[in-house]
Order: sequence, then C-alpha cells, then structure tokens
Amino acid sequence: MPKNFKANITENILLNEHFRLLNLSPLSDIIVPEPGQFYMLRTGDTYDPLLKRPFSIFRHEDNTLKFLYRIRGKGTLSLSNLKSGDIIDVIGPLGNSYSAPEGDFIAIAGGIGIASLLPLLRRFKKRAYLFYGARNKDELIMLNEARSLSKEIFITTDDGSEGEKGLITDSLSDFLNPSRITHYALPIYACGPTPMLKELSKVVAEYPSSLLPLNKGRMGGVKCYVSLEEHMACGVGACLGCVVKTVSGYKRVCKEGPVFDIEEIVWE
Amino acid sequence: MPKNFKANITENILLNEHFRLLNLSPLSDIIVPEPGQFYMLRTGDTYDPLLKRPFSIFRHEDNTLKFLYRIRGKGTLSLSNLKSGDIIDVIGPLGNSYSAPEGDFIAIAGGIGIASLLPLLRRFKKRAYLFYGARNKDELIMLNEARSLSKEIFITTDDGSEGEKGLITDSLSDFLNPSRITHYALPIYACGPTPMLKELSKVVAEYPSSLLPLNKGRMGGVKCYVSLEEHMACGVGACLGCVVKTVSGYKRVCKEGPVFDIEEIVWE
Amino acid sequence: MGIEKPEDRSQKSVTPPNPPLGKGGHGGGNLSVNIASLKLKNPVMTASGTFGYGEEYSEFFDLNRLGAVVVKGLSITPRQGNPTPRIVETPAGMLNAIGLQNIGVRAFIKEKLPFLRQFRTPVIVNFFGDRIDEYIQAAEELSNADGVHAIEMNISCPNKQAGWIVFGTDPKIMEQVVTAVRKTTNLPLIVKLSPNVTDIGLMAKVAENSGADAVSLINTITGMVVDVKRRRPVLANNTGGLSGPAVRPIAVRMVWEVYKAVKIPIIGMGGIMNASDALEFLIAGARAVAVGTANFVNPTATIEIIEGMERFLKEEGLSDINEIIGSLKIGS
Amino acid sequence: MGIEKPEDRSQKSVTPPNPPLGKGGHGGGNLSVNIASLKLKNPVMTASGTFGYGEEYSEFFDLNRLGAVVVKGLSITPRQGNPTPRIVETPAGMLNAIGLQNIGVRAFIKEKLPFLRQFRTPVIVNFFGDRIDEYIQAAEELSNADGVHAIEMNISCPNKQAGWIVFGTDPKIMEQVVTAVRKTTNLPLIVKLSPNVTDIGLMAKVAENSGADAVSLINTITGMVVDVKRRRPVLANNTGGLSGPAVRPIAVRMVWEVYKAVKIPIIGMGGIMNASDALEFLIAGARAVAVGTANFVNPTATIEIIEGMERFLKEEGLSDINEIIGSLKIGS
Ligand SMILES: Cc1cc2nc3c(=O)[nH]c(=O)nc-3n(C[C@H](O)[C@H](O)[C@H](O)COP(=O)(O)OP(=O)(O)OC[C@H]3O[C@@H](n4cnc5c(N)ncnc54)[C@H](O)[C@@H]3O)c2cc1C
Ligand SMILES: Cc1cc2nc3c(=O)[nH]c(=O)nc-3n(C[C@H](O)[C@H](O)[C@H](O)COP(=O)(O)OP(=O)(O)OC[C@H]3O[C@@H](n4cnc5c(N)ncnc54)[C@H](O)[C@@H]3O)c2cc1C
Ligand SMILES: Cc1cc2nc3c(=O)[nH]c(=O)nc-3n(C[C@H](O)[C@H](O)[C@H](O)COP(=O)(O)O)c2cc1C
Ligand SMILES: Cc1cc2nc3c(=O)[nH]c(=O)nc-3n(C[C@H](O)[C@H](O)[C@H](O)COP(=O)(O)O)c2cc1C
Ligand code: FES
Ligand code: FES
Repeated sequence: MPKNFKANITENILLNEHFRLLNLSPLSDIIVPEPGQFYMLRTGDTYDPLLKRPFSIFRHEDNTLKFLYRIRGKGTLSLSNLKSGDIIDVIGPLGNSYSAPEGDFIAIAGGIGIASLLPLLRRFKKRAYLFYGARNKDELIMLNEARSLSKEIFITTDDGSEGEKGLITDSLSDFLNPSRITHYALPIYACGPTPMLKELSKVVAEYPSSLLPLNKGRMGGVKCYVSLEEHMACGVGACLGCVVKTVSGYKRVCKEGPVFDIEEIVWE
Repeated sequence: MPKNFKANITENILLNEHFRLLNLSPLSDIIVPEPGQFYMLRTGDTYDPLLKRPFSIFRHEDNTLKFLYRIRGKGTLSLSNLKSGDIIDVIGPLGNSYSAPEGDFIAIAGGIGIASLLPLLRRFKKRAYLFYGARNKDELIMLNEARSLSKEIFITTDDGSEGEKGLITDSLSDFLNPSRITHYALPIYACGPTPMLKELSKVVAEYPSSLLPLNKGRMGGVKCYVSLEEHMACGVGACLGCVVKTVSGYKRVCKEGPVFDIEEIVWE
Repeated sequence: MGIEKPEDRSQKSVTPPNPPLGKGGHGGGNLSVNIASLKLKNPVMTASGTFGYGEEYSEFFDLNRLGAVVVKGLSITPRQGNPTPRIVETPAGMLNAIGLQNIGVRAFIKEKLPFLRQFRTPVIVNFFGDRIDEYIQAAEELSNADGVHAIEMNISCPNKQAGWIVFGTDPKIMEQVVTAVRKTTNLPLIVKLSPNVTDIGLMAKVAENSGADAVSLINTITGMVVDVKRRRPVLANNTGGLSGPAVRPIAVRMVWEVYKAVKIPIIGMGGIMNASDALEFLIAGARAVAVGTANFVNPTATIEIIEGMERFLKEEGLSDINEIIGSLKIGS
Repeated sequence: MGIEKPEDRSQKSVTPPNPPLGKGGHGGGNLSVNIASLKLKNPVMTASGTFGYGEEYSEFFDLNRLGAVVVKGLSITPRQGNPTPRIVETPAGMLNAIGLQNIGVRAFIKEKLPFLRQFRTPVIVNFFGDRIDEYIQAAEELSNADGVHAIEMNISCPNKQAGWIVFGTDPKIMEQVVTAVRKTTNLPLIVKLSPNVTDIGLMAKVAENSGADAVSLINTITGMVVDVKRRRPVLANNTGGLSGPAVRPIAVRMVWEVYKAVKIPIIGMGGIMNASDALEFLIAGARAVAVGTANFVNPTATIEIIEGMERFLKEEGLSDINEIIGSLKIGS
C-alpha cells in the first residue's frame, strides 16, 4: 500500500463562505489514518499552484477520506473549484498522531484547528473538555458535532458573537484555576494558529508545579501536545522546508510532527 | 464598448472525444462579430496556462457567443474543464473578416477550420461549394449543418471513413477542371492547417490564367482568401509574435489577418 | 530596520522639461513619482515591446491614465525581425524571439509619435543598435523629436548581437556605449539592464557612473524550449527571452540588489500581473514599475494596477506612494 | 544539421569501479548511460536536497530503479540551516532557503550510507564547504567511504557564502577549489554549476579544465518574494533559490550552452516534471538528468520519467537513449 494514490472526489461541499468539506474515495487501498495525521493534496492539474497542500484528516469512514478546509489563498481556492468526479493526487497518511489520553483530557481548537482534533474527540467520546475559539460565530465550524462529542465545551469568539468574548487561552487559564485541582493534571491537546499555541505555552508554563498531584519534573507539570503548521513542500521529510525550532535543534513538522510536546518547542 | 469583457459560461458541451462547443453570455455590451473574426479566451484562473488562446467566432445569436474548439494541448484542455457558471475573460472581436462573396463561392475547411467558415456559409446560405476534409469520419464535426448550408458539399477523409479518401486539395483540383469553366472564376475561402493552405496555394497558382473568363492579371487568376493560424500572445497587434511572411514583409495575423489574400503569402 | 537610504537617491532635478502631467490618484493618496527630471502621475508604465506604439491598447483604455508609455524598441534603420514561431508559452511565462522587428526611428517619429502626442502621458522611447554609432544616431534623432520625454537604451536584448559583443553583459562595453549616448542627449536616459549577468548591482553601478539617469530591469532571461518530437528548438531563433510571472522572484531580487548598489531611480519589471506584484517591486526599491506580459493576458492590467495602488495607500493609511519605495525591512 | 559533436565527449573510462548496475529499460531500448566511469542503468537521478538521504522516498518506490541517488548536500561539520519560513511557492515554482541544513559527512557515512548500500543504485554525494579546506576534507572522507560512487561539488549554493566569496560565480575561485578537490579524490567528480552567472559555458569550461569529470546544472536561481503587508521578504533568509517548472526554459538553454562549450558529460536539471521535459534536456546535450522539485509534487515522478523514456524510445523506433543525447538540430 503505497502512501501516494489517486482519489475520486465524491463531494466538495460548501459549508459556508469560508469552509468546505472534501470527500475523497481513494482508487486503491490505503493505510488507515490516526487522529492528528495529515495528507498532502494536489489542488489542481497545472503548475500553478505547484505544490501539494497539507490537510489534517478530519474523518475516515466507509473508505472515504474527509477533509475540512478553509479557503485561504491560491491553493485552497483552486481546491474549492474541483468538483465531484475529478481525480486528485494524494499522499498520506503522514506525520505522527496524538498519543492516546488515558482518561479525560483537554482539547483546544483555534479555528480550523478543530479539523485535526475532532478525530481524537470522536475516538474518545465525551472525555474531552473542549475549548473552541474562533473569530466569530460563523467561523465556529462543526460546532454541533464538537459539542456532542465533548464532556464539556467552552466557546470563545473574538467578537463575542458566540460564547465568551476574548482569548481561548484566557478561558483555559480560568479553568485551570488551582482551586479546581483535578483539571490541571489533565493532558492537553491543541491545534490552532501559532500565536494561540505560543500563548498556550505560557499558560502551561505558569502553573506552579508544586500544586500538581504528580509532579514529573515537567515544566509546569502539565502534559501538553500541540499540532503545528509550517509551510510544506514535500510533506514526507525530504526537503527540510517545514522545520520548527526545538530544544534539540530543528525538527521536521511533517515527519517528527505535526504533534509535538509543547515543552520541546522553542517559540520565537 | 470595450473589446475586453467578462462572460459567463452558459454551456461547454462535449460533442465527442475531441470537440467541444462553448457558449458564452457576455456580461456587458459587445461588438457584433463578422465571419472570420476571432476572440482571445482565457482558459483558466491561474498563470499556467498563462496566455489567452485564439478561437474563431463560430456563431453569434441571442447575445450568445459560440465557439467550436478542438482539445489540443494545455490551454484547450484547461478550457474544457470550465463549467457552466464560470466566468472567463474575453477579448474580441479581433482581426479582419472574410470579404463578402458576390455570388457563389468555394469554401475549403480542413478539420476545425470549419468553425471559422460556418458563419460565412450561414450568412450566404446555399451559395458555397464546400470542400470539407478531416482525418476521419469522427472529426467531420458539424457535418449536418455544413451540408445544409452548402450548395454542394465534397467530403474527403484521410482514411476514407467518409467521402473520398485523400486530400481535400485533390478533390478541389478535380472540381476546378478546365472543362467546368464557370467554377474556377469563383472566389475561394479557406481555413485549415498550414500544409493544406500551402497545397492550396499551388492548386490556385497552377490554373492557366488564359483559361479564365476575366483575367485580372492575378497569379492563376483565382481569387483566394485564407485564414491563417499562428502562435499568439496578445491577439491585438502589440507583441509582433504572430507574424506571417508576405510579399510586403511580415504582417500580423491577429491584426492584418487572420484572413489574407493567398497571393500575398510567402510560403516557407 | 530598513535598508539604509543613500542620501541623494531622490530625484536629480525637479524642473520637468515638460509641463506637469496631471495629478496623482483619485483615492486621495499621492501616486506621483519622479524619474530623474520626469514627473510621472503614477508609477505604472508599459514595458517596451509589449505595448506596440500605443495604438493597439488605446482601444482598451485612455492612455492618459498611464504613468508613462514605453514603446517597442527602435533602431535607426527598420528591422524585419525573426522568422516564426516567435513565441512559445512556458509554465507561468513565455519566451519571445521577436528579433527586434521595428519600423525604425524615423518612421516612428513621422508616423507614430503624432498619435502619442495627443496624450498627457510621457512617452519613453526604447532603442537599440548593433554598433555604438547606431545607438548614438538613434539617441540623437529621438532627442530632437517633439514628444519624446525620455529614452531607454536596450543593451540587454538577448536576441540580437553585434558579432559576439553583448553590450549589456560586459561592464566595459556597457560603459562605452552608455557614456557615448549620454553625451548626445539631454533627455532623461534610462539604461535597461540584462538579467543574464552574474552581478546586476555592478552593471547598474556602471550605468550610473556612465551617466544614466535611471536604470530599468529586468529585461527577459534567455531560455529555450525543445520540441522533443522534432528534436528542434520550438522558436525559429532557437532561444528566446523569458518573461511573465515565472521570472518575478528573480526580478524582485535583482531590483533589491540594484537598490543597494546605486542612487539613481529604478524602474522595476518582470512578471508584474497585479498591484500586489507591483508593490513588491516598489518595496524592494523600484521608483516605478513597467507592465509587460500582463498586457497580453489582460489588456487593462496597467489600469487595474494603478487602482490597486490607490486602494493599498488607503488601506494602509498612507498618503504618498513614495513612502513605500525601498521600504523593505530585512533581518529580524 | 546538429551541433558538431566534439570528438572525445564519450566517457573517459569504461571500467566501472563498482559492479555493473543491472540492465537498462524493459521496453527493449537501452537506457543506460555513462557519466565518466560511472555506469547508470538509466539517465534519471534525484536532485540533491530534494530527496533527503533516500529513506523518505524509499517508502514510495524501489530505489533500485533509479539511475542514481543524489543525496542532500553535506558539509564536514553539521549545519542547522536557516530559520523559517524556508520555502515559499511562486508561479510554477518555489523558492527555498533551507540554508544547507545537514547532519555532516561523518554522521552521514555512519548513519545513512548503510541504508543506501542495500541498493544496486549508485550513490552520488553532494557536498560543500565554506572554505577550500572544508571542501577538501569532505571530499577526502567521502572518497574513503564504502558505497559512495561519485561526488558532486555544490559551489553554486546561493544561500551560504564564505565572506563575499561565491565559489561558483568567480572563474578563478572556482578553478582553485575544483583543482584542489580533484587532487584529493579518485571518484568521479561532478561540479554543480550556478545559473547566476553571465556565461555558464565559460564556468563549465573552467570546471572541465580543473579536472571535473562531469558538470551538473542548474542549481537554483536566486530570487525573492516580498510580503507586501509586512514590507518584509517572505523568507527568513530574505532570498532563496528558485526551482521548478518556471526555470525550465532557462535550464535547457544553459545545458545547451554548456554542451557547446565542454566535452565532459552533463547532468541536466531544473524544472523537470515528466519524461518529455527530461528529453528536452537530453536532446539539448545532457547525458543524464536530475529530478528535484517534481518529487515534492509527485513522489514517483522519477519512475514515471524512466517509464516515459522507455515508451519514447519505442515510439520513435530507437534502440538506445544515447542516440538522442545532444541530437538538437538548430538552424533551418
Ligand atoms: C499539518 C497541517 C495540517 C493542516 N490541516 C488543515 C486542515 O485540516 N484544514 C485547513 O483548512 N487547513 C489546514 N492546514 C493549513 C493549510 O495547509 C493551508 O491553509 C493551505 O496550505 C493554504 O494554502 P493556500 O494556497 O490556500 O494559501 P496561500 O495563499 O499559499 O497561503 C495562505 C497561508 O497559508 C499558509 N501556507 C501556504 N502554503 C503552505 C504550505 N505548503 N504548508 C503550510 N502552510 C502553508 C501560509 O501561512 C500562508 O500565509 C494544515 C497545515 C498543516 C501544516
Ligand atoms: C485566428 C485563430 C483562430 C482559431 N480558431 C480556432 C477555433 O475556432 N477552434 C479551435 O479549436 N482552434 C482554433 N484555433 C487554434 C487554437 O487557438 C489552438 O488550438 C489553441 O491555441 C491550442 O492551445 P493549447 O494550449 O490547447 O495547445 P498547445 O499545447 O499550446 O499547442 C498545441 C498546438 O496549438 C498551437 N498553438 C498553441 N498556442 C497557440 C496560440 N497562442 N496561438 C495559436 N496557436 C497556438 C500550436 O501550433 C501547438 O502546436 C485558432 C487559431 C487562430 C490563430
Ligand atoms: C513580446 C515581447 C517583446 C519585447 N520587446 C522588447 C524590446 O523591444 N525592447 C526591450 O527593451 N524589451 C523588450 N521586451 C522585454 C520587456 O520590456 C520586459 O523587460 C520583460 O518582458 C519583463 O517584463 P514582463 O515579465 O512584465 O513581460 C519584450 C518582451 C516581450 C514579452
Ligand atoms: C528544497 C531544496 C533543497 C536543495 N538543496 C540542495 C543542496 O543541498 N545541494 C545542491 O547542490 N542543490 C540543492 N538544491 C537544488 C536542486 O538540487 C536542483 O539543482 C534545483 O532544485 C533545480 O531542479 P528542480 O527544478 O528539478 O528542483 C535544492 C533544491 C531544493 C528545491
Ligand atoms: S515538508 Fe519537506 S521536510 Fe517537511
Ligand atoms: S498576437 Fe501579438 S501581434 Fe499578433
């Protein structure tokens, strides 16, 4: 089962102005993806755009691969123009995946980051405290499914059009308040824009390790995994284009990641 | 009424494996095209393919511009992927047109050259002796309409799958036989591949001018107009990319042409 | 921190030899820039060879809206140019080998210039020669013509060479020809640089030292496409010049290198398709831009670029396009 | 008429230092070519820096099928490379500024070479240094390693320079470094040329005269993309190297120029995406080709190119790929 294959587009559904759901039916046998893994998708037939684009697996069922994507630039625009019956080239599944949480856990999704986290929530139903933030109500895509899969959901929007107004990391800080001591022993899984993850690293680092039930000598003591984004060319570890600075040097987001222990990352 | 405008694709019909009919509904007022004129069509949204491609007007009715095209390479393939509702950029009508024949005339279409000649046949119904040649039966596109518009039709295919087997110019030579003296005073309008037109120039030149009713001192005496093809970049006369060698130097196919008096052309 | 701005990079002269050419944008922000003594109402011109002598595109928009019109390269005697095919499309670009077909300086002055004189837009005449005396003669006759506002020396055309001499790739030969032309003209003299060189900053410096008032870049990059079936180059001329979006990153880099090397204004070009592309060049240090291949794809590309610049100024809260010229911040 | 074929362009030696590496195509036609003493089962290799150390793409196809594997550029001491962003897409191309991140020659020999030794495919090791002695040291250690079949000197990387010295753009410095490396190795020595030069034929000639067994070209062309909103280059390194289909016409032209200038074999690359593109290079004079950016777009691009070459031979009724190398007909 080679990792590159052709797939038939069965649907490319417009969810709203910004988001689409792409359903692919692979034309050959594929490897079953794990939550957190991603695929490189070719977005058109010509050399402009040239490179494939990375997208997290959003769902795999009935031999269909589903991707939730946001139209951002040239590549995603080109992808959005493809229609049912078109064939595209795909590489995947790629990268590592979220490690399985032992009990309850915290999930933090910033915007389209929800696409990467929902497979985890689906696998471990009703075990996640989900923090879901977006610019506004319209951008809280797949909110119903997210809600139904979570143990508890905390919503924030930049403009307050749904949930709390403000930063997702602020509402996490509240939640991790030392008085609710059980919560901050929970592992955290996060996916979202880099500024959010950077902010998260501060929240995590701030927690006085002495307060933790089991201090494993970790910074702040909270176990936190983040899924990172970088510009990618190959997606398979060959070009060294997608590296991130870690405490042990540059690592490839597409190969050693996309999921990293937050402690490893050197934020710049 | 600027010559560049956007148009809505209303249909992009697959006629058979090789040919499509594109119907455009311009989004602003346009100039009415004459038979023999052409348009530059953008075939996609990205920079690959980059340049617009030239296509003869095949039909203009009910404020719809129709183009008959053959899928050849990257640009026409890209065009064939566009669908109803897509908007494309268009420049035209461009170039000169076929001069109006006074009475009956001869029309010579090689393959997709029929696209350029049909508007002439439609305007001067049942006045053309049409010579229509193609590789095989399947490539004799729009044969029924061509037949119905002609006074008489002569078909040749390379493989003999329809009409005579052989070259269109051979069957023209027969037709222009000195014993049928009225025929070779008729003006000729031709559109097709360059080798065919070059061959045509020989047929035309061979006719002994002494046999002609009215010898105007012309080479061979037969008035013959050919629509030429050249690689084009601008289509409007600015780049000098599309020139053809004439007895009075290089001329631009997109501006002084595409229709030229065959006597003018220096065949190479 | 931005690149240090050499002190006298601003225009050499502020007295235009021609009457002021109309106000800048309508968007409120100022779009006018100066190229030596030439005042342009906006920084957008056409690239030589892609706009004929202006007539063709005047069917599509009012030429008064352009910063300047740059016409097809002229030589003192007419040229018939190369056989066909002269053009071939490449990924996100095209090769051309027109072979400098042109009607000659005198026919231009007599037949084409009167048309261009109708507009309030400066006319920049691109010219070339096979020998230095041909350059001199062309420059002289153009300088005496009414309605030529600046001249642009094409020393970089890869299609035509005088024997083995390529004016634009050898610093010494370039110095000779620019110095010679400088002596024959009082018009603003723009030297158009070839990108087919190791060090374009050096070439720009030579042009500056030889008396150029401005440099323009890039001309096309020499390329070839092979017809695999026929085992022949697709172009009758074998090679041609690459232009279009494919070359843009190279062109932007070269403009930046030249900006660091010289004080005279730069006219940037190479693959500009829209306002954002044009702004890349201005930020990298170009005082004005020229639009070439984009005209073929979209006859009103220049106008859309001007409008896009106006919108950009508004969105960014800037009042003058000159604020962004050379504003590139490097390092971290 | 074709280009005149210099008399001793054919391989210098016919005795391979390694056992013969399997038969050519299955299509019947012979695909094998020789690069100096190196016998390749087909003319398709990977381009340095686009194929890691071979491990990643071995998940996608059998590396035994390749003409050769060329690995990511190595230096004697490991490098951590540039900060991010390191890549940005451009029209029909991409810029990269990886900054020559690599694990170093010794770690490569210890950790990566054993994996590559499993295959019957020659391994060509790309290497570089900041100073001549670093080149020498890397070449020496690589020459002593078991399983390195040829070495490719990267003197053309636009991202790293020793002070202001760019080895690959100054003929004198290039002569020094190539001569020095030539003395230290008996392996086939390939010199990889920079396209950022005025006269690539001259640079190839210098490489040949300094003892290179072959030249490879083109490396990437220096380019820049500006983030208009932030007024900064998109790449952390400011500039990067342009690769992909956008540069192909330039690369083909350069291969043809080099073919006219030297007798040693040429490895052509730059924007090769499919068999037809690869054939353009062979016809223009390349003895073999390398596939770079295409791997990213299509991990099995190399294999499809090999198969396409087999089909081409059959369709054209040719029995040997060597018949088409340098077969370009020019003029009319
Ligand atoms: C592991 C991973 C998983 C992802 N999963 C999803 C997902 O499930 N749904 C979704 O909508 N998006 C996802 N993204 C982001 C998605 O890849 C980008 O939105 C997309 O590549 C943008 O392409 P574009 O051409 O539309 O935008 P461009 O116009 O190219 O750029 C817009 C922005 O997208 C980013 N970008 C551009 N090219 C790349 C590239 N090759 N790699 C990474 N980022 C790039 C840049 O930051 C740029 O500012 C993921 C990214 C990564 C790395
Ligand atoms: C005035 C004129 C009218 C035409 N009318 C029609 C028509 O009504 N229907 C139709 O099917 N075709 C018509 N053509 C031909 C049509 O323009 C080409 O088939 C088309 O441009 C091929 O583009 P491509 O990208 O698919 O092919 P490519 O892969 O680019 O090339 C295939 C072949 O098409 C030719 N070609 C490529 N680009 C151009 C170009 N810019 N200009 C001219 N020829 C080119 C070349 O000879 C090439 O060998 C006309 C051409 C001209 C000049
Ligand atoms: C068809 C064509 C003809 C050209 N003719 C000339 C010319 O006569 N003189 C000149 O200096 N540059 C000429 N150029 C180069 C352009 O002026 C410009 O430098 C180049 O095309 C890069 O810009 P672009 O990518 O926007 O086209 C020509 C370019 C094209 C495409
Ligand atoms: C991401 C990347 C990394 C590269 N690293 C190297 C390198 O380490 N050494 C080298 O000589 N060339 C390097 N190159 C250049 C390629 O080997 C090749 O010369 C160039 O990309 C042109 O070929 P292409 O268009 O097929 O990619 C690199 C290219 C890319 C895209
Ligand atoms: S994208 Fe190439 S190494 Fe990660
Ligand atoms: S296509 Fe540009 S002049 Fe005819």
